[in-house]
Order: sequence, then C-alpha cells, then structure tokens
Amino acid sequence: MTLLALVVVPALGAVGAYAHRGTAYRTAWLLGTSAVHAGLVTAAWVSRPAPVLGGWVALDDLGALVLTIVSVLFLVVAVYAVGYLRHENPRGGRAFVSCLLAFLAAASLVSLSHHLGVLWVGMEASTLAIAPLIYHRHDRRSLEAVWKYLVLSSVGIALALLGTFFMATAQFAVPATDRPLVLADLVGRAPQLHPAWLKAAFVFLLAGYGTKMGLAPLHTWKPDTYGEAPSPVGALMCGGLTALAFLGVARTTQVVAAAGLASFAQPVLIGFGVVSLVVAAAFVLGQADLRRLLAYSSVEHMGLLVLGLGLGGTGTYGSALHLVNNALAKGLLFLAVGNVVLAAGTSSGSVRGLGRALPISAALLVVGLFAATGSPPFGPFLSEFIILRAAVAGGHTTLALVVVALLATIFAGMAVSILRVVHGEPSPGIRPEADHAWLVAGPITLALTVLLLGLYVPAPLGEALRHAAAALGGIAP
Amino acid sequence: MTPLLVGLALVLLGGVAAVALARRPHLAARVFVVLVVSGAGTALVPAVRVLRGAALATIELPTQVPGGPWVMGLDALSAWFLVLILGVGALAAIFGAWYLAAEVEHGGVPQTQLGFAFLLVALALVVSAQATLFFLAAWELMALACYFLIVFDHRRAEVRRAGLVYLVATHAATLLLIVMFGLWSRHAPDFTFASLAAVAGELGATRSLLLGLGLVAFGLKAGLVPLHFWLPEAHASAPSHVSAIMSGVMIKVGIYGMLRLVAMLGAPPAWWGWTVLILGAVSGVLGVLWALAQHDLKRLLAYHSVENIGIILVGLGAGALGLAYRIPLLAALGVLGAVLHTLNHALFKGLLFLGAGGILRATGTRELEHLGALARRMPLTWITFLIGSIAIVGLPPLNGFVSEWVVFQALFHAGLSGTPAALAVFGAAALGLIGGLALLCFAKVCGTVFLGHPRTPAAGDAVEVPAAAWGPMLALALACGLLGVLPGIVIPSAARVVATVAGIPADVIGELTRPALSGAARISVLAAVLLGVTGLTAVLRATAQRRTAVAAGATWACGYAAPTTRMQYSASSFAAPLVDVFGKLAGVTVERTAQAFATHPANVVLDRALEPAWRAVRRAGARLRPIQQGRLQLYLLYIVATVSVLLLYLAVFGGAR
Amino acid sequence: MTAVTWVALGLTLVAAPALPGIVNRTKSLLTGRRGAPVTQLYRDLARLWRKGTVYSRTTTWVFRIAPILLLATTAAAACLLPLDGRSALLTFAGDFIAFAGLLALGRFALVLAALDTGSSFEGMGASREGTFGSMGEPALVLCFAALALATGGTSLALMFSEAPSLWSADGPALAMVAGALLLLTIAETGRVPVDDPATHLELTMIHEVMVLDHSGPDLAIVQYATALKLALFGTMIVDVLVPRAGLPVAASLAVWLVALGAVAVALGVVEAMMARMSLARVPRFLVAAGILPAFAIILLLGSAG
Amino acid sequence: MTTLSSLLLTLVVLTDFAILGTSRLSTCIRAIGAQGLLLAVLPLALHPGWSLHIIGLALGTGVVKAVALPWFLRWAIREANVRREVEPLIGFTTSVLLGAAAVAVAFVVAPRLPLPEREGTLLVAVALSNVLTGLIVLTSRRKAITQVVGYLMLENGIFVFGLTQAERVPFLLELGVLLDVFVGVFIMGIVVFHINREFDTLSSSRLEELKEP
Repeated sequence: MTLLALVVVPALGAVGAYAHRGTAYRTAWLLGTSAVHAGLVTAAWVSRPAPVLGGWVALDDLGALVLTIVSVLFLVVAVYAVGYLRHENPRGGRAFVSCLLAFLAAASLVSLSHHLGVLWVGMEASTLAIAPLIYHRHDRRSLEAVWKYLVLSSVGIALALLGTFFMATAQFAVPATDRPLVLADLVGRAPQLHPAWLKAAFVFLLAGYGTKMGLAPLHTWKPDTYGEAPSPVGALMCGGLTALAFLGVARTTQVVAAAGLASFAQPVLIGFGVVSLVVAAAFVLGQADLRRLLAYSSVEHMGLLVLGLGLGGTGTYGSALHLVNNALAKGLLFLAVGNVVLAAGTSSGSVRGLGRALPISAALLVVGLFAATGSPPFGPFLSEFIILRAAVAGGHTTLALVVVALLATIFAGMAVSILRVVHGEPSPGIRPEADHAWLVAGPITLALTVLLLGLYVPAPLGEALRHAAAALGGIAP
Repeated sequence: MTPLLVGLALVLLGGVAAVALARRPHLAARVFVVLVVSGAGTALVPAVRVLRGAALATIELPTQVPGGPWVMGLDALSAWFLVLILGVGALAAIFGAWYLAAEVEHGGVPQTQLGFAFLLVALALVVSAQATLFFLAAWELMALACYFLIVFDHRRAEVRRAGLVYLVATHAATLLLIVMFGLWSRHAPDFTFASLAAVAGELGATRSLLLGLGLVAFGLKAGLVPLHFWLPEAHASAPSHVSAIMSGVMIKVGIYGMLRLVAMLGAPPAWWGWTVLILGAVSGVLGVLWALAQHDLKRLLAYHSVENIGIILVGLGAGALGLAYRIPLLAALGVLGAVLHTLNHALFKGLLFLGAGGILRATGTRELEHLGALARRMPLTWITFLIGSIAIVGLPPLNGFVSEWVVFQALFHAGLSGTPAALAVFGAAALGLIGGLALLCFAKVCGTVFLGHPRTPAAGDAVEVPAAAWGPMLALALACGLLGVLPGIVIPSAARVVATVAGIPADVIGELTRPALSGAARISVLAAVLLGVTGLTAVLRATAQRRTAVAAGATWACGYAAPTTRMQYSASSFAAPLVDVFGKLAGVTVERTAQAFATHPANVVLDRALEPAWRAVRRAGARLRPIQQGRLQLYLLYIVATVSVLLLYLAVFGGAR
Repeated sequence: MTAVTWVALGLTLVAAPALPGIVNRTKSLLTGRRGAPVTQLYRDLARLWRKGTVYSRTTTWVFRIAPILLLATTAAAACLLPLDGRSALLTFAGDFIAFAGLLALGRFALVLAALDTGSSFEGMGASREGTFGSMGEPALVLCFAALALATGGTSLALMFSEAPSLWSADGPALAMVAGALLLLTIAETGRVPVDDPATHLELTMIHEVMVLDHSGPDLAIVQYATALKLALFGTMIVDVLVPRAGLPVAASLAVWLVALGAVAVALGVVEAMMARMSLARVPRFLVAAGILPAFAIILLLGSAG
Repeated sequence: MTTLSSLLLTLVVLTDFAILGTSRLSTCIRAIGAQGLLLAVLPLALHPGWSLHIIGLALGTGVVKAVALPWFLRWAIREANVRREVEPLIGFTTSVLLGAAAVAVAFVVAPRLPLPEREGTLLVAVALSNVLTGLIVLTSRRKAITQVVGYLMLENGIFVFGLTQAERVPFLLELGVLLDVFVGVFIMGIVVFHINREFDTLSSSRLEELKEP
C-alpha cells in the first residue's frame, strides 16, 4: 500500500491543487502533500514494503535512494516555493503547483518501478510534468528553452523506448514464465538474455536516458533550460530529474552487469564520463551566467556518476553516494542562486558584493560552491574520492589524473564566477529580502545535510548504498 | 588527548564569541583573545608532554563514513608542529585583535576572527589527523579558512585575484592528495594512517608515484619553486597576523606532509632525496633572489618564506638521502635540521610579519620606498624586527643560525659518507649563497624601513604600536634569542621528532644527535664570548670617548652641501648590483632614467608560465563553445551522431558475449 | 685549549695591524716608491683613538654599535681558528659555519650603519659590500667543504691542523683551496684588484665609502677589525699550506708569523702587478673563487670513490 | 506475415517519403495521420487472433495517432496562422535521397539482426526506416511543427518495432506509452502555438537566442 500511496498521493495532490484558486491554499496543499510523501518515504525506510502489481512496482535499495533524494529535495523545494511564490507570481499559478506535484508522482513511479516499461512511462511523465514549469514566465526565452527541452528530451526518451523494446527482444530465449521487462526476472536470468540485443538495448537506453541526464554531448538542452527555469524547478531538475534519469541508466547497467557484459558497458560509460567532464570544463570556464554555470556543473556531476558506474567495483558505491550528494549540493546551489536572482533580478553574474548585501544567501552560495566542487569535508568529496580511488584501483591512473585535471579546471571556473559575485563592493539595487527565512531555511538544511554526509553516513543509508553497489555489480569500499 | 580537544574547542569558541559579540567590538576582541590564548595553552599541554617523551595517544572521532574510523593522535611529529601552530597562533591572535581593531568600521572583522579560529583548529587537526579522510577534511578546512582570511580586503581587485590564485592552487593540491591517497589505499583494508603505513612494504613501484605526488601536492602548500606562485600575493594580501600564521605555520604543513609521508612510507628512494634537495636549493636561491627584487615589505617577506622552505627542504633532502643510502648520521642530521628550521622559521617569520603589520598600521604603507627612519619613531618594533632579521639571515647568536648549522653539517656528512650522496655537499654552496643574499636583502629592508631619513611624511609621523602589538613581537623575539643562545633545550625534543620520521629508535637518534647537542653547548659559549667581547670593546671605546669630544653633525656627503631624502639610496638601487648579476632569472624589469631608477618585480612563474597556460586553457575551452550555438537541429544531430558512434561500437564489439 | 692557544690569539691581536703595512710596503717597493712604514697602521690607530668623534644627526644607536660589533665578531671568529696550528679556543663540529656567520654578522652591522647615515654614497658602498659579500659566501663554504672532505673533520681545528699533512695525497685539491682562499682574502678585506683602500674617488669605492662617516675611535675600531680579518684569512692560507703540527710550540708560532708575513707580501705583489678591476667584473672574480674549491671537491670525491 | 501486413508496412514507408518530399505542411500532417491509421490497422493484420489486447491497441492507436494528433496539429496551424510551407534546411530532393539511403540501410541491417522469428524482418526494417527518416525530418526541417511531425515518425517507428513484442508486452504498458506520446505531442503543440504567438513565424531557427556567446 505504501508503494502505491507514494505515487497516488502526489497525483491526487496535483489534482487537488488545481481545484482551488487561492494561492495560500495551494502552497499549503503543496507543503502538506510533500510532507505526507516524505512521511511515506520514512515509513518505507522503517519497514521495506513488499512488491505489488505482480512485481512491477517494488522498492529496492537503489530505488529507495532515488526516492528519498527526490522526496527530500521536493520537501525543501516546497518550503522554498512558499517564499518564492510571494516574490514571483508565475502565470498560471495553479498549474505551477499541480505540475510540481505531478512531477513528484512521476518521480515516485520511476523510483518504484521494477519494470523497464513502467520506468519509461514514469520517466516520460516526469519530463512532461516539468515542461510547463519551465515556461512559467511566458516570454520568448523561456519559450525557446521549453521547446528545446521538449524536443531533445522527447527524442532521447524515444530512443530509450526503442531500447526498452530491444530489452524485451533480448528476452526471447528465456522461458515463457518470465515476466517481460520485469527487473527481477531480467536480472535473475541475465546470462540467458541474447547478448547482442542486450547490448543494443544498453546502447539505446544509455543514449536515451543519457540525454535526460545531460551527458555530453547529449546535454545541449541543459544550459538553456536551467538558465530559464524558475529556481525551485531548476533545483528539482538538477537534483531530482537527473537522479531519475541516472536510475534508468543504472537499471540498464544492472541487467548488463548481471549478464556478465560489464566489459562491454564500462568503456562506454567511462567515455561518456570523460567527455562530459571535458565539455563541462570547457563551458564552465569564463561562464558568467550563474544558472548556466550550474547546468554545466550538472553535466560534470552526471559525468562523474557514469564514470563511477563505468569503473565498477567501489566506483558503483561512489556513484550511488554521489547521486545523493549531488542532489543535495546542487539543490542547495540552485536555491542559493535563486535567491540571488530574486535579489538582483538576474543571474547574469554582473552583480557584485553579495557577501555584504545578501549575507546568508551569499554564504550558502559559497558553501554550495565548495560542496559541489567536492571539497572535503562535504559529502561530494567523499563520493568523488571513492570514485577516483576506484579509478586508480582499477589501474586507470592516467584516467584519474585526467579527471583530476578536469576537476581542478572546473573548480577554477566555478570559483571565479561565483566568488566574483560574492566579493567586492555591493551593486546598487540588491533586494535584501531574498534572505527571508522561507527562502533560506531549505538551502540551510541542504547545506547541513551535505556537510553531515561527509562526516557521518547513517547506518541505514550505508547499508542501502552497499546493496545498491552490489546490485550494480560493484562492492562497498 | 582531552586537553587537546578542549583547547581546540575553546579556540573555536573564541571565534564564535567574536561573531556573537559583533556589536561590541572591544569586548569581542578581548573575549576572543582570552579564549584563543587559553585554548591554545590548554591544547599545548599534551603536545609538550609528547615532545618530552610521553606515550602516544590516539582517539577515534565519532564519524561514520566508508574507509574506517577518523583517528586523531599525537606523536612527536604531530606534537612538534602543534607547538608551532598554537604558539605562534596564540601570539598572532593577540596581535590580530589589535590589528583588526582599526578595521571595525569596514566590517568583516568578526568573520575574520572566526576564520582565524577555524584556521588554527584546522591546522591543529591536520597535524593530528591519523586517517586519510580526516586529514583531507582538515586540510581543506585549513585551505578554505585561509582563503577567506586572504580576501578580507576583497574590495581590492588584486586581493581577489591573489585569493583566487591561492584557492585554485590549494584545490589542485587537495586533488593531488586525493589521487595519492587513493593510489595508496587500494592495498589497504581501510584509510587510517596505521593501515596505510602497514602496507607501505607492498606498494612496489607505486611507492615512487606516491612520493612524487606527495612532493607536488605538499610542495604546492609549502610553496617550493616553481609551485610557490600563489604564495607571495596571498601572503601579502592577507591581514598581517594571518600572514604571520600563513608564512610561519601554514606552509609548514606542507613540510609536515612530506615528513609524515616519509614516516609512513619508510626510506624514500634516492631520486626523491635528490629531487627534494635540488628543489630546496633552487627554492632557497630563487626565493631570496626574488625577495631582493621586491619593494613591497610583505611580499618580500613572503618570498623569504620560499627561501626558508628551500633551506628546510635541503635538510629534508639530505635526510632522505641518508635514509636512501642507509647513512643514519646523515638521516638524523638532515631531518633534525629540517625540523629545527621549521620551528625557527615559524618564530622569526611570524615576528617579521607582525612587525610588517605594525609598520603598515603606523604608516599606512608596505612600500619600502615610502618608508625610512622608523627606528626613531618605533624603537620597540625596530629592535624586535632587527632580531627577526638577524635570525632569518642565519647569523649567530640567534636561532636561524642553529638550524642552518645543523643542515650544513648534514651536507658535510653527506660529503664524507663515501656514497653517491657525497655530491650533496654542493648544497652547502647553495646554502652559503642563500645566507649571503638574505643578509643583503635584510640589510635592504632594515636600512630602508628603519634607518636613514623618512622618505614620506607618513613615515616621519609614525607612532610606536601599543603593547598589544609589540608584546607578541617581543615574545617571539625572545624565543628567537633563547633558541639561538641555548639551542640545547629543544634538540632532545627535535630528536624525538626525527626518530618518528626516520623510523630510527629514539635512543639511537639520541646517540646520533649527541654531537649536535654538544655543539649546541659550544654555541652557547660562543654567544657568551661574543657578548663579552662586545661589552669589552664598548667599554674601551667609552673610555676613549670620555677623554675626547663627541659632536653631532650632518652626514658627510662627499662635499655636496644639501643632500635631500630623495637622494638616499632606495631599495631598488640597493639591490640593483645583484639583480644585474642574475639578469633575467631575477624576474625584474628595470626602469632607468636620468632622474630615477626603479625596478618592477614580476612573479616569474605566475606571470610568465601559468597565466599564459591558463589563457591557453581558456582559449581551448572557447574553441568548444561553438557547439552550443543555439540551433536545435544541430543539437539533434549530436544525438544522432552519438547514437551512431555507439552503434559502431556495438557493431565492432556487439557480437560476442 | 692550552696556554699556547691564548698566546697565539694574543699574537694575532697584536700583529694584525702590521699586515696591511706589509702589503702596502711591498706594493710601494715594487712600484718604485718608498711607501709608508710597516707600522703605519699602529700609528694611525693610536692617533684616531685619541681623536674626537662626530656622529651624524641622522644616525641612531645602530651606527654607534656597528664598529663594536664588527670587532667583536671578528675577535670571536678568531677564537674558532686554530691559530697555533693545533687547536682553537673554542671548537665544535660545524664551527666553520659559526666562523662564516660571525664575519657575516659583522658585515651586517657595518652595512646597517652605512644605511643609518642616510647618505647615498654610503648606501652605495653598503650595497656593493653586501652584494660581493654574498657572492663570496658560497666560495668560503666550498673551501671549508673541500678541506672537510680532505681531512674528514668538520671543525676548523681539525680541518686546518690536518690539511697540510695531506699534500702528498691531495696536493692539487689543496692548492686550489689555497688559491681560492687567497682570492677570498682579497675580496673580503677590500684589497686590489677587488677594491682599493687607497682610492680617493668615492664612486668606485666599496669598503671605504661605507665607513665614510665613522670617525675617531670608531674608525680606529673598523680599521683594526679589517686588519684582524686579514690576519684570520691569512692564517687560513698559512694553515693550508704550511704543516706545523709536528713542530715545537715556539717554532710553530714563529713559522706561522713568518708565513703570515709572506701572505701579506704576496698580496702586496698582487696589488703591485694588477690594476683595480671594474665593479662589473667582481662577480666573475668571486665565481672563480668558488669554482676552484668546487673542482677541489670533485677531485677529492673522485679520489675517495 | 500476411500480405495485408506487408502491404500496410510498405504504405507506411511510402508515407515517410511523402513527408520527406512534400513542401506543404498540410500534406505532412495528412501523411502522418495516414501513417497513424496504417499503424492502427497493423496490429489487427499482424495478429489475426484479435484478442482484446490487440483490439484495444488498435483502437487506442487509431484514436490517438490517426484522429487526435492530426486534428490537434491542424488546429495549431490554423489558430497560430502558420505559413503553409515546410521550410527545409536541405532540399526536398536531397531529403528524399537521404530517406532512400536510410531505408536502404534499414533493409540491409534488418535481416542481419538475430531475430527470434524470421517473419519479423520486414517489421524491423520498416521500424528502423521510420526511426531514421524521423531523425532526418527532425534535423533537417526548420519549422517547429515539422519537428513535431518528425518526432511522431520516430515514435511510429518504435511503435512498429514494439509490435514484434506485442504479445509479450502487457496492454497496460502500451496504453501508458500511447498516453505519454499523446500528452507529449499535446504539450509540444501548445508550445508551438505559443511560439507562433511570440515570434511572427513558426520557424524554430528563430529560436536561437539561448546560446554561449
């Protein structure tokens, strides 16, 4: 029941939010639904619910990680949205909250689906739920952004659908008792899957979900979308939506690894990882616009995720952990940038002196910078360390050094852009009310959590990560 | 360990209190000083006990992350650095409270105090961390705290630039350390230092790689040439008491890292010893040479940090050669020299930077060409600064001499060893040159800042700093004097550090360092002789002068009647003959006109190598930019192309399982 | 440390002012002049000691203490040298660093005193003194290193008492060291061709222009200390060249004094034969002084290996 | 594989060429509608058993792909006053030649694929042809609305491939897929509508404001 409730509650919430006209009512509805969702997730952690719907919907550790990420991030964004909606009144406010909640429902479906087809349906639904949110300003730029987002994501996700069918085709040799595209059966009988179709499925699913993750060179929608989306939506996208897409890639890898074809998948994943890092490094340098900067930083982190996945061994553990850390750190950074945009009216990076004019948000921005670039003792450091260690442990010392050089470049680029707006004499016209409690409470929580995760990985989380790594064919360090 | 934790907590509390009491700056400063000093004092207790031979202590922090527990422990090596961190740190905190008082209305002071407290705590944690992730976390905390201290005056563009260069450099170091520890830990069950040290024997060829990576990463922090590029600007930009900590203490953490690396990995290969030795010699010579070219007081002092890191590394290199070629005496003397010089440099460089801060506050400038004649206006600053200068030049009877003396002996013993290490004796020539150049440089500093005529009204109207400022300077000066005259009091403790690093039992080290100890006693006698002869000569001259007239007059100007202050020898011209000798290496552009002579120093590595490299990287990045030109059809083509490439891969590798 | 050592120290202190006299006398004779008597410096010192002192109003206590410190450091350095050819008053491993350090401290004091006057001339002299001093430093260290390698000792007493007995084995190396020490003596004590104590053009001076403002007893102390320094460097040359460890005490001291005189004569000959070189060439002169012992070290390392 | 299904599949490829070759938007939309209709009939022809599953699939496909979407696209063109030309980036002849090459590739590759049953070959070949021609339309046409058409072609190709698995893939899932495609195209249509209101022409080449400087 819990599992279905996780999807149904936000879906009903979406409908409920659309039903009423009052803004206060809608924000309360948003907060309430996300709190209930978070409660359900907690309940699912306390006692793991059994699979339902013939094993199509189930909760394993990898799914639980993604689900938790999305739920926590959504709660934070919901709180943030309360403050945000006071300053920005998006046109079609009703649709705003409804779409947010619809996204939550779709995301829950993705996290819970143990059927690759359902996974695809959820993924497409989450893509579509986000689209109206990007367009909420109804101007040319956001229109262009949403158009590119829609077309590129749709093409990507169409490729993923083709891959899903390939996966079903790969099952032709297994006994008819196996349920098609159900994860447990795919994994359980992976060695009997047809290798060529499985590999083809992997290629298309990777390209498809990779587009949604924003792996270079499939990332091209990302900067435009992140640059135009409202900050709460951006935070959800770079923390939540990417995690969902990664889950798609991870599920595929899970099957491929179980089939003993990891040696086919790994070079591809590593290749995507390195290319993403290179592209991120190239575009982060000299990037003035803060939100586009975050988009490229997101490309970087997606690269790290598939890199860890591709390295195998402890790298998968690193990836799973990095998924959590990335969501927290990027969510924090995006909301902090959101405050900057609220205060200065632009994310173009032309403001100065936020450290004086907007101290709390500026501090959050700086913390986010160091967290997102993997400085110890923040959580991302831990996961990046594990991934890099997996690289050297796997004998990829050169790769590790290249990655380190790229990470250093990205750090330099991000530090230049972000610290430039923090320091200096404050620009005129910065609205200090962006440091309001509603607007900083969420990011502060994220900052503390991401710091905590660098120092203390709670036992249940550690256990989940270990199982997730094992499911992906790796081990815990 | 408890006093250490309590002490560090007190230090941190001091920082927090400074922020909490931000509305009452005087009270905040006082509370900050009291808490930091008492915290440092408390934390020093276990460190001193360990240095006097107490057993090692460790605890595990209540963290829970992959890679094993976060162990915190104090051995002699940690304790030695802890003493230096907390000792200089407490004095700098006192000075800093006064120094920052003038900045209160500009804002940012409470945050700076907090950052300072964080820096001290992070430094202490770095040297007491005994597990990889803990070490890296403390390391980064140190780096970041320091960054925010450097950009205290972030309204100035050059400060922001210095901060950024520093930040990127330190982040690069962190990343290299990550690779190093990652490589190392793949053989170990967990990431604690104990486990890493246990697998040191199984590393094979990786060991060399680790040492190489460690040298670069820790070298970046220590500021050895050519990795020093971030250092001069950063040290010059930070508030002076922070500069004192950075130059005196923080860069030593790089040395600590190298020592810890040797301690954990065992005897390094000979190439590492040679590299360290040669880089040390190069850093020493170039550091002091570039210092000579400066006329910004703090930047000049920062370059001297490069020089002194060079001297430390010459010692460490000699010690490493001793370990590599199995010459215990050489190993003991080399590392002893390095360890002693680390302490000594912290004392006198801390003193000099505090002095520079006092001068900056009193005159408003750090530009040598704008100062002069401060000896009359600021006598206490002058005396302490002079003591620091004599110490840093390595002249008897002060502490700098003692450690250089040990390093020299190490090099001579290398020469006598009859092994390939004998060539290290040429390092002595480098040390000699460094000493001579340092003398020239500090003659320039003392002469232009404190002696002669004031070059600007600001220098002429300077007022002596209050006790809160000269107190810490005096304490450091007394320490310099004490360790110079009675070096025997620290050598046994330093020997314990050497035992930890070189992996030689303490009693054997005691035997090996006995000549140093007895020599130290003679140095005390020599100091007494010097004092005696000076007194005797003074008395003699006094008797002579009692019988004859002592008159005051104008300086003899070789017949010229009306010399002006503009005719005084300037800092640029003082260093000119030497800068001429070294030519391009000195990194100076000279401006010579009929009326004036001026030199413009450059940060050779940063300006001529890294800046162009950085621009090249950015250009390369810009080359990729056209791929994101906004056309959707093109983006779709990327997807098609990517899928095509993947399908090609599939076609090639798709068949077999 | 015996009474002989004290006697030797006393002799040094007494005989030192004679050495510049010998140098100048030799030079005069060789250039066809009679020249001042050998004891000229004694007379000068005595006269200066009785004269009044003028201190510039610009100067501080630094200016006053510098001559004293110069003499004190030189005298303390004398305690480290085995003047009697056997042992020194104070000897310990690595005392050569103290020797070099003490001389450097004296130089530092004198340079600061020069800058204390605020005069551009003295600043110029100080700058030159510091520059050339710094470049002489590695040469001096390398000389000590060569001697240490030859004798196996790291104290001045061991180095200089053992060195002369090794001529049969390490003759070329020792010759190079002796040559380098001679060059250093010239540079450190401000003799031709590096510096000319007798010049009258301030712009070309090094040492002399730095002490322009010293007068009376102060000037006497500075001149005496310079002479003492010459004696110390001379003694080092003597100790490398002349084996006197086996001689009876009195003979040893006598040989030493005679040899010291010979060194002074040699300096005088050099001064007579050579002209003052341009300032730009001095660094090369000092580098040459460093290369000699470096070669010596390579020779010694080669023979040891 | 019945003759009917072979015929239907051939017609599907022909509609692809119609879309590639035409210069008129309305023809494009008519062709994609026709393709939807063919696809709706295809399951019935392929799986003569006519189970509830197959009938439902055919009905759903017919409603969504043959009726709703073409109607909606036509509405968008009308309401937004779109000019009726296709505006290709490459010529129509070139498009057709490219399409022919793509179809050739598809028909060369398909028999080489290790398929469970031989009869599926034509199905797979047509599926791949559709995917490839869909990609050609997507990358070579300027107008936003033609890109929607290209996307639909791509989806149709995948749908054809999915028919090889129609027996195995549950009905619920196919419904979900259909629904998603419908909503996707619906949203795209709305965006197209807005684009035209904002920009005076419905050419997506004007949508190039967001880029790296």
